Amino acid sequence: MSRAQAQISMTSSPKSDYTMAELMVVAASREIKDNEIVFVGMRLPLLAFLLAKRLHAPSAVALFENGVIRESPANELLFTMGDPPNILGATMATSMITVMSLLQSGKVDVGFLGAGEVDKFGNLNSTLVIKQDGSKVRLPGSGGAADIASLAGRIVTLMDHSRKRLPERVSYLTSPGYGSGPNWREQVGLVRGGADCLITTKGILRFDSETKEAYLDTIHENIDLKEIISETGWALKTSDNLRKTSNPTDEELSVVRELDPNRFWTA
Amino acid sequence: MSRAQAQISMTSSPKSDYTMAELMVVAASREIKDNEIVFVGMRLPLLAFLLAKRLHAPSAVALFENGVIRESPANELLFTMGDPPNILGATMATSMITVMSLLQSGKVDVGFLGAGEVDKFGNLNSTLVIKQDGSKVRLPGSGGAADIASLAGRIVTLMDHSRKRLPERVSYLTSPGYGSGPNWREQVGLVRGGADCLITTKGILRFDSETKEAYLDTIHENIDLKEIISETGWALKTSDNLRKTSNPTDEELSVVRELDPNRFWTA
Amino acid sequence: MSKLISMSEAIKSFVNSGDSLIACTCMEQKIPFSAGHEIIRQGIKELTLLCPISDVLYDQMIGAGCVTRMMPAWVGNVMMGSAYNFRRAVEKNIPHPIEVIDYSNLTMACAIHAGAMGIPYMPTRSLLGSDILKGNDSLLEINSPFDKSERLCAVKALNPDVGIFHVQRADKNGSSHTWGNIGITSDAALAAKKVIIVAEEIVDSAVIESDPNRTVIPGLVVDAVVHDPFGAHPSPVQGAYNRDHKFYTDYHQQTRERDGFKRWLEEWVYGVEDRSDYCEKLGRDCLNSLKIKVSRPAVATEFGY
Amino acid sequence: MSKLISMSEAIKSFVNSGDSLIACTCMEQKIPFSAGHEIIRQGIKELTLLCPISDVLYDQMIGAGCVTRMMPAWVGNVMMGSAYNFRRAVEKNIPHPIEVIDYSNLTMACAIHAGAMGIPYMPTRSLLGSDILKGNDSLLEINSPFDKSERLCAVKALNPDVGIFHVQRADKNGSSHTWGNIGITSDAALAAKKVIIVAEEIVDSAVIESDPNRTVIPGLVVDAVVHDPFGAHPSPVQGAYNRDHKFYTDYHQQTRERDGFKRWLEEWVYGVEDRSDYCEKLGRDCLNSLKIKVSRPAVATEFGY
Repeated sequence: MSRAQAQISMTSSPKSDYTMAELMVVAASREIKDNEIVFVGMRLPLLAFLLAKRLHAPSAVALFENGVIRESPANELLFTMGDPPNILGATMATSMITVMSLLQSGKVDVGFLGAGEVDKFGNLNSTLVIKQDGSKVRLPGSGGAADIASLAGRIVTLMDHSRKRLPERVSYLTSPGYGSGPNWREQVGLVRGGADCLITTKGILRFDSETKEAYLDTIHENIDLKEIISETGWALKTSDNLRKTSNPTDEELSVVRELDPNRFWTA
Repeated sequence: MSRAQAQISMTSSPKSDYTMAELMVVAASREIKDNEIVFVGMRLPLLAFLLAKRLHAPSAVALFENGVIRESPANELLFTMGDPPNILGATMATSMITVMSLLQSGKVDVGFLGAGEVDKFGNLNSTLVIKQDGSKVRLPGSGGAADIASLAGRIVTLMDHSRKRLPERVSYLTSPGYGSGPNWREQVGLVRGGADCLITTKGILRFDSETKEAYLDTIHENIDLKEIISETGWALKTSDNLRKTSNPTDEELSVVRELDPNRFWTA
Repeated sequence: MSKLISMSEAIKSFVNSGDSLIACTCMEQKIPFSAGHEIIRQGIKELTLLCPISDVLYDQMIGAGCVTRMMPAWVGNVMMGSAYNFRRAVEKNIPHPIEVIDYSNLTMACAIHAGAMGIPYMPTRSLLGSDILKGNDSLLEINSPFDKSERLCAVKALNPDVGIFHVQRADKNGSSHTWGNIGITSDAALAAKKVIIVAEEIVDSAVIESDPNRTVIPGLVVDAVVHDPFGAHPSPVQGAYNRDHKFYTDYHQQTRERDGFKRWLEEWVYGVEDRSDYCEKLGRDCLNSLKIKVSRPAVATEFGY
Repeated sequence: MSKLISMSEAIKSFVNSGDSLIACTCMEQKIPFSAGHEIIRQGIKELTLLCPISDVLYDQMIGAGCVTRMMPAWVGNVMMGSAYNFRRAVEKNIPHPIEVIDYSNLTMACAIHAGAMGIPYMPTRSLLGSDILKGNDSLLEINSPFDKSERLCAVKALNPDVGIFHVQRADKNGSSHTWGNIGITSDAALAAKKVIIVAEEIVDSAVIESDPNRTVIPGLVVDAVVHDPFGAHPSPVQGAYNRDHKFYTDYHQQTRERDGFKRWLEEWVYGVEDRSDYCEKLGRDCLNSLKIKVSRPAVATEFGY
């Protein structure tokens, strides 16, 4: 739902034959467990959901904020969640408030988001960016992102990795992660959830269970640790057990390419 | 919806060829204006609605609390609002809360109710009657009556006329009329509505615009004023212009009998 | 994923003594009588029953001694008036005392709507000044936070332990098409902690998915699916069979006294094993007389692209 | 009662400068572009536009100078990203400044739900801690009256002056069947003070009444019915025509700069008289290419008795 997802960098990693977008789709798909109820966004998260469903989470169910619930995948690539192929064969096409009710009552395991900015505590900005010269960039806004970030069991975010997109603190907090750190969610009254994973074009960040701060958990092939650190707007900590991000398998790649044959989303 | 309506006395007035129930249906139908949105109950009020629609209110619309909206009448006599003939040909069959939303937002002009007791200020009891010996009679409860009485533009009630059914003050206030008198509705926070008309087996009572007290407006054929007064649980006032209730016309009677051919409701 | 099991298994697995239960959410249509009768046969006790309008199913469960608390807007025999077991329990503690917490239709609908939405309460403009509000701790008078002079009734959310829903067709995963009266079915299925679907017909998922706007209950909230044709008798199921008015009038006459109800219960509940046995007892003529006489299909609706 | 009038009459009679308007209630499907374009042609100004997700219709109205206030959850080009007129208005006051009051999808849905229900607000558990809540006077932090420790966001009811809804079929009185994406359509039609229905097809009431569960908007809340086939183009209408992806990508490219947008507006809005003229300009080949290719009718549903 966020334009940020459209801006994911289109560079492919030089030594392998997959694009960065494909890697991100694969990494995102691995965050979905079987039987989970998933609040799916468009673009890469949708492909990740479809991939997971095909390979390791056949009984995962997709919820879309327009009111659509799908157990079986659509037969065509979607450009919006309102495309007719996303209705045909859906399990249920109901009101937005009904689907949001499932979210609000804690039935959604995981939600996927993009954003203009994400900060150290996993807060997202999809509303307004104030640049250093004081000028503003108006982003499209929350859509359902702030609701999903408030109410889903956990949040996976997909982002382009750059210093200006990953500030220490978002200039506008659209979608709550851990706010200012431990216990913030409880203090403001949020009943569950929080940022679980941040998949960028350079690595995968996770959140420390105590400090709630994002740390680097895996690093993508051919990405330099120093580069990641310099392209992050705060002093990024790394896992004691920092590893390479597992490469996509041939099977994963072939499904992704079947899902997006013209690389509209995964170029 | 109220069992009280089932207890309407089955005596027919001796000198004419219509039953008291038929007279009440006719009187109730005259309370419906064309184009009005009517919250219809079962039994006599439903017949009244159908009669009005046939004769003078062709564009009146019926709402039923089970979620049904009808512009055209059902093809068969209904025993409950959930009977399949009440769905076939309905304009809309939706959720209870949607129909109740129309009510709550002020779109319903008039609601029809019955009750176990009705008092001087038009309050209804359909919940619990405490008899003089202290024993209790449990009635079925509000159903939608308390909501309709709270939220419709005006209320027409149909009742058997007897001293025990018309006490000065209901022993349990299920559905608000004018509470304890002028300004009570505003004081408790009700935003509109109130009792407009009480059609009994002896006459038609209306409510004084200032005192909010019920007074006798018309008296049915062959009913004695003293009898009405002695069968009313408070000192019943009468209109300065007390008249006879207009008799049903032949046309009205013939439609009522077409609607309820076996006199299930209008015996 | 198939959740298809027998009624007896479904009740054994998902309904426990002490539970709160919601089951008459379409009001006078599609009442899950076959499930209620199995609850009686299994001797489940101390239930709390919720509803807007209960036609006689809840009366039967009260008379059978399954119920200690009612949270209704209306309990009776819709066509005939009183529900005698309900009255005997409240007026004379027969077979034992029950507590009654009264609601109105809208406030019950709001309680279940709030439960479905995952919020602690819903505000309404109804019941201000009513004794129903005064007698129910789950209804509170509040002021609007946006205009303190505006008075409202806050209705506390209800999330019943179990919801039982009779539908025209469901797939094995529980995704259900139902039409005709809907009442509060959609919200109740989301609000309930466990959901049992009783279906006239079990269909392939492709049938459900051919018309996703007809789906009222999604499989993801369903725990068990029971195939019980005629399971709603004597209540009607739109497009399948009509209301058995005579059964309701007979019930009314036969249950005026406690002994008559006991005989009724022996005959129609304890005396039959399950719904198929009950249908046999009803007889083919009766079933045929209730089946729809004239076909009136919905106009075609195109989902292609 | 026939409420059937032309689009030009409908907009003239029921939309005034200064009104608040809700129009994209199905999100990416069934967007009433033909109505929005007529609003632009009639020079209606100072509108407040509400929506959960606005695909590019609102962007066009902003660029044409019709809008002074936005109350959205999301404004953009769903497939491509930015809505450039929206950005120019907010970032550079072009063509004039607009006020933006941000919502999320759920809080906008709640505001319209409360408006539909006739209550002053709805509580939600969303947006606690979000800057959206801090910047919007219609979102207040409150505590639950049933448990003071429970924090909630109270969302004030919205009742827009006008709602415009594109549907597959309606009768002349405005009772409408619509399917596919529903979004917040049902609530918005109840919440709006005036309702304009734009229908692909005008049908006899018997068609609507053959499937009352398919009715999403009842005629009793409708003021005008407009017959405007292809009125939702370039957005899709389930079962009628598909999304014109190319039209959206072209719009995105052509409207990056203000001048490009002005040319677009001249060509597609000012340069055509009405939707039928617009369709002629699109051309038969384009229309045919968008029409559905494969029929996938909903399974039959029986309403008889």
